[in-house]
Amino acid sequence: MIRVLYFARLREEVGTGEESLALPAGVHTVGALTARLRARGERWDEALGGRPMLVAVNQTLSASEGALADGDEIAYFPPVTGG
Amino acid sequence: MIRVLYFARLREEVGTGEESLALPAGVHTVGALTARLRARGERWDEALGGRPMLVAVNQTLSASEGALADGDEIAYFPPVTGG
Amino acid sequence: MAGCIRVQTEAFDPGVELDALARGDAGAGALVSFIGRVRDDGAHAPVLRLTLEHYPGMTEKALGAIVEQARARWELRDVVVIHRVGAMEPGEPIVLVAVASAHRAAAFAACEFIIDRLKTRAPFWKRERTSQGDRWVEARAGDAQAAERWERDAGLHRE
Amino acid sequence: MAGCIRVQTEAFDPGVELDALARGDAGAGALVSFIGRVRDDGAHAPVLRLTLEHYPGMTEKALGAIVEQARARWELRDVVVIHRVGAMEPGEPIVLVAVASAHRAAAFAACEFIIDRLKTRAPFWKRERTSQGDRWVEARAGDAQAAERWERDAGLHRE
Repeated sequence: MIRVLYFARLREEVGTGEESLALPAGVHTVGALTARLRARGERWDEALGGRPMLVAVNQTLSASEGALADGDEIAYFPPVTGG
Repeated sequence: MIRVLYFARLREEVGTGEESLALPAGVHTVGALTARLRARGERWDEALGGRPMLVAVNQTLSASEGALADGDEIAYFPPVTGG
Repeated sequence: MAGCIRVQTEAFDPGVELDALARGDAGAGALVSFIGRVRDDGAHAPVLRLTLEHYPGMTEKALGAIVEQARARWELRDVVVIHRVGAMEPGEPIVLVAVASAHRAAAFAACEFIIDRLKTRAPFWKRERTSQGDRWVEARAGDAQAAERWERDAGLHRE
Repeated sequence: MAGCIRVQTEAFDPGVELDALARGDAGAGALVSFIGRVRDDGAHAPVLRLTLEHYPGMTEKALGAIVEQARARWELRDVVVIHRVGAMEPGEPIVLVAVASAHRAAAFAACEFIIDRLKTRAPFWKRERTSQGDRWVEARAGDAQAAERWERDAGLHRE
Protein backbone atom coordinates (compact mmCIF):
# COMPACT_ATOMS: atom_id res chain seq x y z
CA MET A 1 0.00 0.00 0.00
CA ILE A 2 1.05 3.61 -0.58
CA ARG A 3 -0.41 6.75 0.98
CA VAL A 4 -1.20 9.64 -1.35
CA LEU A 5 -1.80 13.15 -0.01
CA TYR A 6 -3.13 16.28 -1.73
CA PHE A 7 -2.78 19.80 -0.41
CA ALA A 8 -4.25 23.27 -0.88
CA ARG A 9 -5.73 23.97 -4.34
CA LEU A 10 -5.00 20.39 -5.48
CA ARG A 11 -6.84 18.96 -2.48
CA GLU A 12 -9.89 21.01 -3.38
CA GLU A 13 -9.67 20.08 -7.04
CA VAL A 14 -9.37 16.32 -6.60
CA GLY A 15 -11.90 16.43 -3.76
CA THR A 16 -9.85 14.51 -1.20
CA GLY A 17 -6.90 15.15 1.09
CA GLU A 18 -5.65 11.62 1.50
CA GLU A 19 -6.09 8.11 0.21
CA SER A 20 -4.40 4.73 0.53
CA LEU A 21 -3.98 2.44 -2.44
CA ALA A 22 -1.95 -0.50 -3.61
CA LEU A 23 1.07 0.57 -5.64
CA PRO A 24 -0.22 -0.27 -9.14
CA ALA A 25 1.66 -2.96 -11.01
CA GLY A 26 4.27 -1.45 -13.31
CA VAL A 27 4.38 1.86 -11.42
CA HIS A 28 7.91 2.45 -10.15
CA THR A 29 8.29 6.24 -10.42
CA VAL A 30 6.49 9.42 -9.41
CA GLY A 31 5.79 10.20 -13.05
CA ALA A 32 4.16 6.80 -13.63
CA LEU A 33 1.94 7.23 -10.57
CA THR A 34 0.90 10.71 -11.70
CA ALA A 35 -0.07 9.31 -15.12
CA ARG A 36 -2.22 6.63 -13.46
CA LEU A 37 -3.96 9.19 -11.25
CA ARG A 38 -4.62 11.53 -14.21
CA ALA A 39 -6.22 8.62 -16.07
CA ARG A 40 -8.96 8.50 -13.42
CA GLY A 41 -10.96 11.13 -15.27
CA GLU A 42 -11.16 14.73 -16.37
CA ARG A 43 -11.10 16.22 -12.88
CA TRP A 44 -7.91 14.31 -12.01
CA ASP A 45 -6.32 15.01 -15.34
CA GLU A 46 -6.85 18.74 -14.94
CA ALA A 47 -5.82 18.88 -11.30
CA LEU A 48 -2.56 16.96 -11.76
CA GLY A 49 -1.68 18.20 -15.23
CA GLY A 50 -1.01 21.52 -16.83
CA ARG A 51 -0.21 23.90 -14.01
CA PRO A 52 3.07 23.83 -12.02
CA MET A 53 2.95 21.19 -9.29
CA LEU A 54 5.36 19.76 -6.73
CA VAL A 55 5.61 16.16 -5.53
CA ALA A 56 7.17 14.92 -2.32
CA VAL A 57 8.07 11.30 -1.61
CA ASN A 58 8.34 10.50 2.08
CA GLN A 59 8.28 14.22 2.80
CA THR A 60 11.17 15.11 0.51
CA LEU A 61 10.68 16.97 -2.80
CA SER A 62 11.06 14.58 -5.71
CA ALA A 63 11.44 14.80 -9.48
CA SER A 64 9.09 12.79 -11.68
CA GLU A 65 11.89 10.22 -12.14
CA GLY A 66 11.93 9.63 -8.37
CA ALA A 67 11.53 5.95 -7.45
CA LEU A 68 8.49 4.64 -5.57
CA ALA A 69 8.17 1.58 -3.36
CA ASP A 70 5.48 -0.05 -1.30
CA GLY A 71 4.89 1.85 1.96
CA ASP A 72 5.83 5.25 0.53
CA GLU A 73 3.98 8.49 1.31
CA ILE A 74 3.51 10.57 -1.85
CA ALA A 75 2.19 14.14 -1.69
CA TYR A 76 0.95 16.35 -4.53
CA PHE A 77 0.71 20.10 -4.04
CA PRO A 78 0.94 23.47 -5.81
CA PRO A 79 4.09 25.62 -5.63
CA VAL A 80 4.45 26.73 -2.02
CA THR A 81 3.51 30.23 -0.84
CA GLY A 82 4.58 30.41 2.81
CA GLY A 83 6.84 32.93 4.47
CA MET B 1 37.87 82.16 13.74
CA ILE B 2 37.58 78.43 13.12
CA ARG B 3 36.63 75.72 15.58
CA VAL B 4 38.78 72.58 15.64
CA LEU B 5 37.56 69.39 17.33
CA TYR B 6 39.43 66.18 18.19
CA PHE B 7 37.78 62.87 19.02
CA ALA B 8 38.59 59.52 20.61
CA ARG B 9 42.24 58.45 20.42
CA LEU B 10 43.22 61.72 18.70
CA ARG B 11 41.61 63.76 21.47
CA GLU B 12 43.68 61.90 24.04
CA GLU B 13 46.87 62.23 22.02
CA VAL B 14 46.68 65.98 21.37
CA GLY B 15 45.41 66.54 24.91
CA THR B 16 42.35 68.63 24.01
CA GLY B 17 38.89 68.07 22.61
CA GLU B 18 38.26 71.49 21.15
CA GLU B 19 39.92 74.79 20.38
CA SER B 20 39.13 78.01 18.54
CA LEU B 21 41.72 79.77 16.47
CA ALA B 22 42.05 82.32 13.69
CA LEU B 23 42.26 80.67 10.28
CA PRO B 24 46.01 81.05 9.67
CA ALA B 25 47.02 83.25 6.74
CA GLY B 26 47.62 81.16 3.62
CA VAL B 27 45.60 78.18 4.92
CA HIS B 28 42.76 77.47 2.51
CA THR B 29 42.47 73.67 2.64
CA VAL B 30 42.13 70.85 5.17
CA GLY B 31 45.57 69.60 4.19
CA ALA B 32 47.18 72.98 4.83
CA LEU B 33 45.54 73.25 8.25
CA THR B 34 46.69 69.74 9.17
CA ALA B 35 50.27 70.67 8.22
CA ARG B 36 50.11 73.78 10.46
CA LEU B 37 48.78 71.77 13.39
CA ARG B 38 51.44 69.07 12.96
CA ALA B 39 54.11 71.78 13.03
CA ARG B 40 53.14 72.58 16.64
CA GLY B 41 55.46 69.88 17.93
CA GLU B 42 56.19 66.20 18.17
CA ARG B 43 52.97 65.25 19.96
CA TRP B 44 50.86 66.97 17.29
CA ASP B 45 52.95 65.63 14.46
CA GLU B 46 52.50 62.07 15.69
CA ALA B 47 48.80 62.38 16.50
CA LEU B 48 47.82 63.90 13.14
CA GLY B 49 50.35 62.07 10.93
CA GLY B 50 51.10 58.49 10.12
CA ARG B 51 48.03 56.51 11.13
CA PRO B 52 44.74 56.57 9.18
CA MET B 53 42.65 59.61 10.14
CA LEU B 54 39.40 61.18 9.00
CA VAL B 55 38.56 64.88 8.76
CA ALA B 56 35.11 66.46 8.69
CA VAL B 57 34.40 70.05 7.69
CA ASN B 58 31.12 71.38 9.05
CA GLN B 59 30.16 67.82 10.00
CA THR B 60 30.69 66.31 6.56
CA LEU B 61 33.65 64.05 5.73
CA SER B 62 36.25 65.91 3.69
CA ALA B 63 39.32 65.07 1.64
CA SER B 64 42.55 66.93 2.38
CA GLU B 65 41.87 69.13 -0.67
CA GLY B 66 38.61 70.29 0.94
CA ALA B 67 38.32 74.10 1.13
CA LEU B 68 38.27 75.95 4.46
CA ALA B 69 36.76 79.35 5.29
CA ASP B 70 36.38 81.52 8.35
CA GLY B 71 33.67 80.17 10.65
CA ASP B 72 34.17 76.53 9.70
CA GLU B 73 34.08 73.65 12.17
CA ILE B 74 36.86 71.16 11.44
CA ALA B 75 37.03 67.79 13.23
CA TYR B 76 39.89 65.28 13.33
CA PHE B 77 39.23 61.71 14.33
CA PRO B 78 40.36 58.09 13.84
CA PRO B 79 38.48 55.69 11.52
CA VAL B 80 35.06 55.14 13.07
CA THR B 81 34.16 51.98 14.98
CA GLY B 82 30.46 52.24 15.77
CA GLY B 83 27.66 49.82 15.00
CA MET C 1 22.39 21.60 16.53
CA ALA C 2 19.52 22.38 14.18
CA GLY C 3 18.45 25.57 15.92
CA CYS C 4 14.93 26.18 17.12
CA ILE C 5 12.14 25.50 14.61
CA ARG C 6 8.50 26.01 15.52
CA VAL C 7 5.34 25.64 13.42
CA GLN C 8 2.38 26.88 15.42
CA THR C 9 -1.15 28.27 15.28
CA GLU C 10 -0.52 30.71 18.14
CA ALA C 11 0.65 34.25 17.53
CA PHE C 12 4.24 34.97 18.57
CA ASP C 13 6.15 38.03 19.69
CA PRO C 14 9.24 38.65 17.50
CA GLY C 15 10.76 40.85 20.23
CA VAL C 16 10.68 38.06 22.79
CA GLU C 17 12.27 35.65 20.32
CA LEU C 18 15.02 38.09 19.36
CA ASP C 19 15.76 38.79 23.00
CA ALA C 20 16.25 35.06 23.60
CA LEU C 21 18.42 34.55 20.49
CA ALA C 22 22.02 33.69 21.42
CA ARG C 23 21.34 35.14 24.85
CA GLY C 24 24.42 35.00 27.02
CA ASP C 25 26.66 34.17 24.04
CA ALA C 26 29.35 36.83 24.24
CA GLY C 27 30.59 36.04 20.73
CA ALA C 28 27.25 36.62 19.01
CA GLY C 29 27.64 40.29 18.09
CA ALA C 30 25.44 40.35 14.99
CA LEU C 31 21.75 39.44 14.88
CA VAL C 32 19.76 39.64 11.65
CA SER C 33 16.06 38.93 11.50
CA PHE C 34 13.36 38.72 8.87
CA ILE C 35 9.73 39.16 9.87
CA GLY C 36 6.99 38.51 7.33
CA ARG C 37 3.65 40.10 8.10
CA VAL C 38 0.23 39.39 6.61
CA ARG C 39 0.29 41.81 3.73
CA ASP C 40 -2.25 43.52 1.62
CA ASP C 41 -0.55 44.13 -1.71
CA GLY C 42 -3.32 46.34 -3.00
CA ALA C 43 -3.60 44.26 -6.17
CA HIS C 44 -6.93 42.67 -5.23
CA ALA C 45 -9.80 43.43 -2.86
CA PRO C 46 -8.59 44.19 0.69
CA VAL C 47 -7.41 41.10 2.56
CA LEU C 48 -9.62 40.45 5.58
CA ARG C 49 -7.98 37.26 6.79
CA LEU C 50 -5.21 34.88 5.78
CA THR C 51 -5.24 31.13 6.34
CA LEU C 52 -2.05 29.09 6.14
CA GLU C 53 -2.31 25.41 5.26
CA HIS C 54 0.74 23.20 5.65
CA TYR C 55 1.94 19.60 5.40
CA PRO C 56 2.52 18.49 8.99
CA GLY C 57 5.68 16.47 9.30
CA MET C 58 7.21 17.56 6.03
CA THR C 59 7.09 21.20 7.13
CA GLU C 60 9.38 20.60 10.10
CA LYS C 61 11.61 18.32 8.02
CA ALA C 62 11.96 20.89 5.23
CA LEU C 63 12.71 23.73 7.66
CA GLY C 64 15.23 21.56 9.50
CA ALA C 65 17.03 20.78 6.25
CA ILE C 66 17.15 24.46 5.26
CA VAL C 67 18.60 25.45 8.64
CA GLU C 68 21.19 22.66 8.39
CA GLN C 69 22.23 23.92 4.95
CA ALA C 70 22.65 27.43 6.35
CA ARG C 71 24.73 26.15 9.25
CA ALA C 72 26.95 24.20 6.85
CA ARG C 73 27.50 27.33 4.77
CA TRP C 74 28.05 30.03 7.42
CA GLU C 75 29.34 30.13 10.98
CA LEU C 76 26.17 30.67 12.95
CA ARG C 77 25.82 30.84 16.72
CA ASP C 78 22.04 30.55 16.89
CA VAL C 79 19.06 30.25 14.54
CA VAL C 80 15.33 30.45 15.15
CA VAL C 81 12.59 29.87 12.57
CA ILE C 82 8.95 30.30 13.60
CA HIS C 83 6.10 29.92 11.14
CA ARG C 84 2.44 30.30 11.91
CA VAL C 85 -0.30 28.15 10.39
CA GLY C 86 -4.07 28.51 10.53
CA ALA C 87 -5.96 31.79 10.46
CA MET C 88 -4.42 35.22 11.00
CA GLU C 89 -5.27 38.89 10.59
CA PRO C 90 -3.65 41.55 8.39
CA GLY C 91 -0.53 42.97 10.03
CA GLU C 92 0.17 39.91 12.20
CA PRO C 93 3.59 38.26 11.90
CA ILE C 94 3.48 35.05 9.85
CA VAL C 95 7.14 34.12 9.96
CA LEU C 96 10.30 34.97 11.82
CA VAL C 97 13.78 33.96 10.72
CA ALA C 98 16.49 35.16 13.08
CA VAL C 99 20.19 34.38 12.92
CA ALA C 100 23.06 35.20 15.26
CA SER C 101 26.70 35.20 14.20
CA ALA C 102 29.97 36.78 15.18
CA HIS C 103 29.90 38.81 11.96
CA ARG C 104 27.11 40.61 10.21
CA ALA C 105 27.89 39.51 6.64
CA ALA C 106 27.30 35.87 7.63
CA ALA C 107 24.14 36.76 9.58
CA PHE C 108 22.65 38.72 6.66
CA ALA C 109 23.46 36.04 4.09
CA ALA C 110 22.20 33.15 6.22
CA CYS C 111 18.95 34.91 7.15
CA GLU C 112 18.17 35.77 3.52
CA PHE C 113 19.15 32.26 2.39
CA ILE C 114 16.77 30.65 4.91
CA ILE C 115 13.76 32.79 3.98
CA ASP C 116 14.48 32.42 0.24
CA ARG C 117 14.59 28.62 0.51
CA LEU C 118 11.58 28.54 2.85
CA LYS C 119 9.60 30.43 0.20
CA THR C 120 10.21 27.74 -2.41
CA ARG C 121 10.78 24.50 -0.45
CA ALA C 122 8.68 24.53 2.73
CA PRO C 123 5.12 23.21 2.23
CA PHE C 124 2.94 26.15 3.26
CA TRP C 125 0.06 27.56 1.22
CA LYS C 126 -1.68 30.89 1.75
CA ARG C 127 -5.39 31.42 1.23
CA GLU C 128 -6.71 34.97 1.35
CA ARG C 129 -10.21 35.98 2.32
CA THR C 130 -11.41 39.23 0.77
CA SER C 131 -14.82 40.84 0.46
CA GLN C 132 -14.96 39.20 -2.97
CA GLY C 133 -14.39 35.68 -1.66
CA ASP C 134 -11.47 33.35 -0.99
CA ARG C 135 -8.52 32.70 -3.23
CA TRP C 136 -5.29 30.71 -3.10
CA VAL C 137 -2.26 32.99 -3.31
CA GLU C 138 -0.19 32.25 -6.42
CA ALA C 139 3.53 31.57 -6.15
CA ARG C 140 5.73 34.44 -7.31
CA ALA C 141 8.27 33.88 -10.07
CA GLY C 142 10.62 36.16 -8.11
CA ASP C 143 10.71 33.65 -5.25
CA ALA C 144 12.04 30.91 -7.49
CA GLN C 145 14.68 33.28 -8.87
CA ALA C 146 15.72 34.37 -5.38
CA ALA C 147 16.14 30.74 -4.32
CA GLU C 148 18.10 29.84 -7.47
CA ARG C 149 20.58 32.60 -6.78
CA TRP C 150 21.90 30.60 -3.80
CA GLU C 151 22.72 27.67 -6.08
CA ARG C 152 24.70 29.93 -8.42
CA ASP C 153 26.44 31.66 -5.52
CA ALA C 154 27.35 28.42 -3.75
CA GLY C 155 31.06 29.10 -4.06
CA LEU C 156 30.96 32.82 -3.39
CA HIS C 157 29.02 32.84 -0.15
CA ARG C 158 31.00 30.19 1.66
CA GLU C 159 32.87 31.95 4.46
CA MET D 1 10.65 61.35 5.32
CA ALA D 2 14.02 60.52 6.80
CA GLY D 3 12.77 57.74 9.07
CA CYS D 4 13.37 57.68 12.79
CA ILE D 5 16.97 58.22 13.93
CA ARG D 6 17.90 58.18 17.60
CA VAL D 7 21.27 58.53 19.31
CA GLN D 8 20.85 57.91 23.01
CA THR D 9 22.56 56.86 26.23
CA GLU D 10 19.53 54.87 27.44
CA ALA D 11 19.16 51.18 26.68
CA PHE D 12 16.44 50.30 24.15
CA ASP D 13 14.28 47.27 23.50
CA PRO D 14 14.62 46.03 19.90
CA GLY D 15 11.31 44.15 20.20
CA VAL D 16 9.38 47.32 21.03
CA GLU D 17 10.98 49.15 18.11
CA LEU D 18 10.26 46.33 15.65
CA ASP D 19 6.68 46.16 16.82
CA ALA D 20 6.26 49.87 16.07
CA LEU D 21 7.97 49.68 12.65
CA ALA D 22 5.50 50.31 9.82
CA ARG D 23 2.70 49.50 12.26
CA GLY D 24 -0.69 49.71 10.56
CA ASP D 25 0.92 49.83 7.10
CA ALA D 26 -0.80 46.98 5.26
CA GLY D 27 1.73 47.10 2.42
CA ALA D 28 4.78 46.57 4.62
CA GLY D 29 5.03 42.78 4.44
CA ALA D 30 8.80 42.44 4.90
CA LEU D 31 10.78 43.66 7.90
CA VAL D 32 14.53 43.13 8.17
CA SER D 33 16.53 44.15 11.22
CA PHE D 34 20.14 44.20 12.29
CA ILE D 35 20.99 44.28 15.99
CA GLY D 36 24.58 44.77 17.08
CA ARG D 37 25.40 43.64 20.61
CA VAL D 38 28.40 44.43 22.76
CA ARG D 39 30.65 41.59 21.74
CA ASP D 40 33.57 39.79 23.25
CA ASP D 41 35.58 38.53 20.32
CA GLY D 42 37.83 36.40 22.50
CA ALA D 43 40.94 37.96 20.93
CA HIS D 44 41.86 40.00 24.01
CA ALA D 45 41.12 39.89 27.74
CA PRO D 46 37.35 39.61 28.45
CA VAL D 47 35.46 42.84 27.79
CA LEU D 48 33.95 44.16 31.02
CA ARG D 49 32.39 47.32 29.63
CA LEU D 50 32.18 49.25 26.39
CA THR D 51 32.05 53.03 26.07
CA LEU D 52 30.88 54.70 22.87
CA GLU D 53 32.11 58.22 22.13
CA HIS D 54 30.49 60.15 19.30
CA TYR D 55 30.49 63.56 17.58
CA PRO D 56 27.17 65.15 18.57
CA GLY D 57 25.54 66.88 15.63
CA MET D 58 27.58 65.15 12.96
CA THR D 59 26.33 61.76 14.15
CA GLU D 60 22.68 62.59 13.45
CA LYS D 61 23.63 64.30 10.18
CA ALA D 62 25.65 61.29 8.97
CA LEU D 63 22.92 58.81 9.90
CA GLY D 64 20.29 60.99 8.23
CA ALA D 65 22.32 61.09 5.02
CA ILE D 66 22.78 57.30 5.03
CA VAL D 67 19.04 56.71 5.51
CA GLU D 68 18.27 59.17 2.70
CA GLN D 69 20.65 57.29 0.40
CA ALA D 70 18.90 54.02 1.23
CA ARG D 71 15.48 55.56 0.57
CA ALA D 72 16.67 56.87 -2.80
CA ARG D 73 17.92 53.42 -3.74
CA TRP D 74 15.10 51.13 -2.56
CA GLU D 75 11.36 51.47 -1.99
CA LEU D 76 11.14 51.55 1.77
CA ARG D 77 8.02 52.01 3.86
CA ASP D 78 9.72 52.68 7.19
CA VAL D 79 13.23 52.88 8.63
CA VAL D 80 14.50 53.13 12.19
CA VAL D 81 18.12 53.55 13.28
CA ILE D 82 18.93 53.64 16.99
CA HIS D 83 22.50 53.89 18.26
CA ARG D 84 23.58 53.98 21.86
CA VAL D 85 26.42 56.14 23.19
CA GLY D 86 28.08 56.15 26.59
CA ALA D 87 28.76 53.10 28.74
CA MET D 88 27.22 49.68 28.20
CA GLU D 89 27.68 46.08 29.34
CA PRO D 90 28.54 42.94 27.32
CA GLY D 91 25.45 41.53 25.58
CA GLU D 92 23.53 44.81 25.51
CA PRO D 93 22.29 46.05 22.11
CA ILE D 94 24.41 48.91 20.75
CA VAL D 95 22.64 49.50 17.48
CA LEU D 96 19.39 48.63 15.73
CA VAL D 97 18.78 49.13 12.02
CA ALA D 98 15.29 48.07 10.96
CA VAL D 99 13.71 48.47 7.54
CA ALA D 100 10.20 47.76 6.28
CA SER D 101 9.37 47.25 2.61
CA ALA D 102 6.77 45.54 0.48
CA HIS D 103 9.44 43.05 -0.65
CA ARG D 104 12.13 41.26 1.26
CA ALA D 105 14.96 41.71 -1.27
CA ALA D 106 14.73 45.50 -0.87
CA ALA D 107 14.48 45.23 2.93
CA PHE D 108 17.56 42.98 3.18
CA ALA D 109 19.64 45.13 0.83
CA ALA D 110 18.68 48.43 2.48
CA CYS D 111 19.29 47.15 6.01
CA GLU D 112 22.74 45.80 5.14
CA PHE D 113 23.58 48.99 3.20
CA ILE D 114 22.69 51.18 6.19
CA ILE D 115 24.76 49.22 8.71
CA ASP D 116 27.70 48.91 6.28
CA ARG D 117 27.77 52.69 5.71
CA LEU D 118 27.20 53.42 9.40
CA LYS D 119 30.28 51.34 10.20
CA THR D 120 32.50 53.52 8.00
CA ARG D 121 30.83 56.96 7.92
CA ALA D 122 29.09 57.63 11.23
CA PRO D 123 31.36 59.19 13.88
CA PHE D 124 31.26 56.66 16.74
CA TRP D 125 34.29 55.23 18.52
CA LYS D 126 34.35 52.20 20.79
CA ARG D 127 36.53 51.95 23.88
CA GLU D 128 36.74 48.60 25.65
CA ARG D 129 37.50 48.09 29.29
CA THR D 130 39.12 44.77 30.14
CA SER D 131 40.87 43.47 33.22
CA GLN D 132 44.09 44.54 31.50
CA GLY D 133 43.00 48.15 31.04
CA ASP D 134 41.23 50.29 28.46
CA ARG D 135 41.82 50.28 24.73
CA TRP D 136 40.32 51.96 21.67
CA VAL D 137 38.84 49.41 19.30
CA GLU D 138 40.62 49.45 15.93
CA ALA D 139 38.65 49.83 12.70
CA ARG D 140 38.34 46.59 10.71
CA ALA D 141 39.55 46.45 7.11
CA GLY D 142 36.49 44.29 6.34
CA ASP D 143 34.20 47.19 7.20
CA ALA D 144 35.77 49.42 4.55
CA GLN D 145 35.46 46.61 2.00
CA ALA D 146 31.81 46.00 2.91
CA ALA D 147 31.03 49.68 2.44
CA GLU D 148 32.89 49.88 -0.87
CA ARG D 149 30.82 47.04 -2.26
CA TRP D 150 27.78 49.34 -2.35
CA GLU D 151 29.65 51.80 -4.60
CA ARG D 152 30.53 48.99 -7.03
CA ASP D 153 27.01 47.59 -6.93
CA ALA D 154 25.30 50.95 -7.44
CA GLY D 155 23.76 49.85 -10.70
CA LEU D 156 22.87 46.32 -9.70
CA HIS D 157 21.00 47.01 -6.47
CA ARG D 158 18.73 49.72 -7.77
CA GLU D 159 15.25 48.26 -7.82
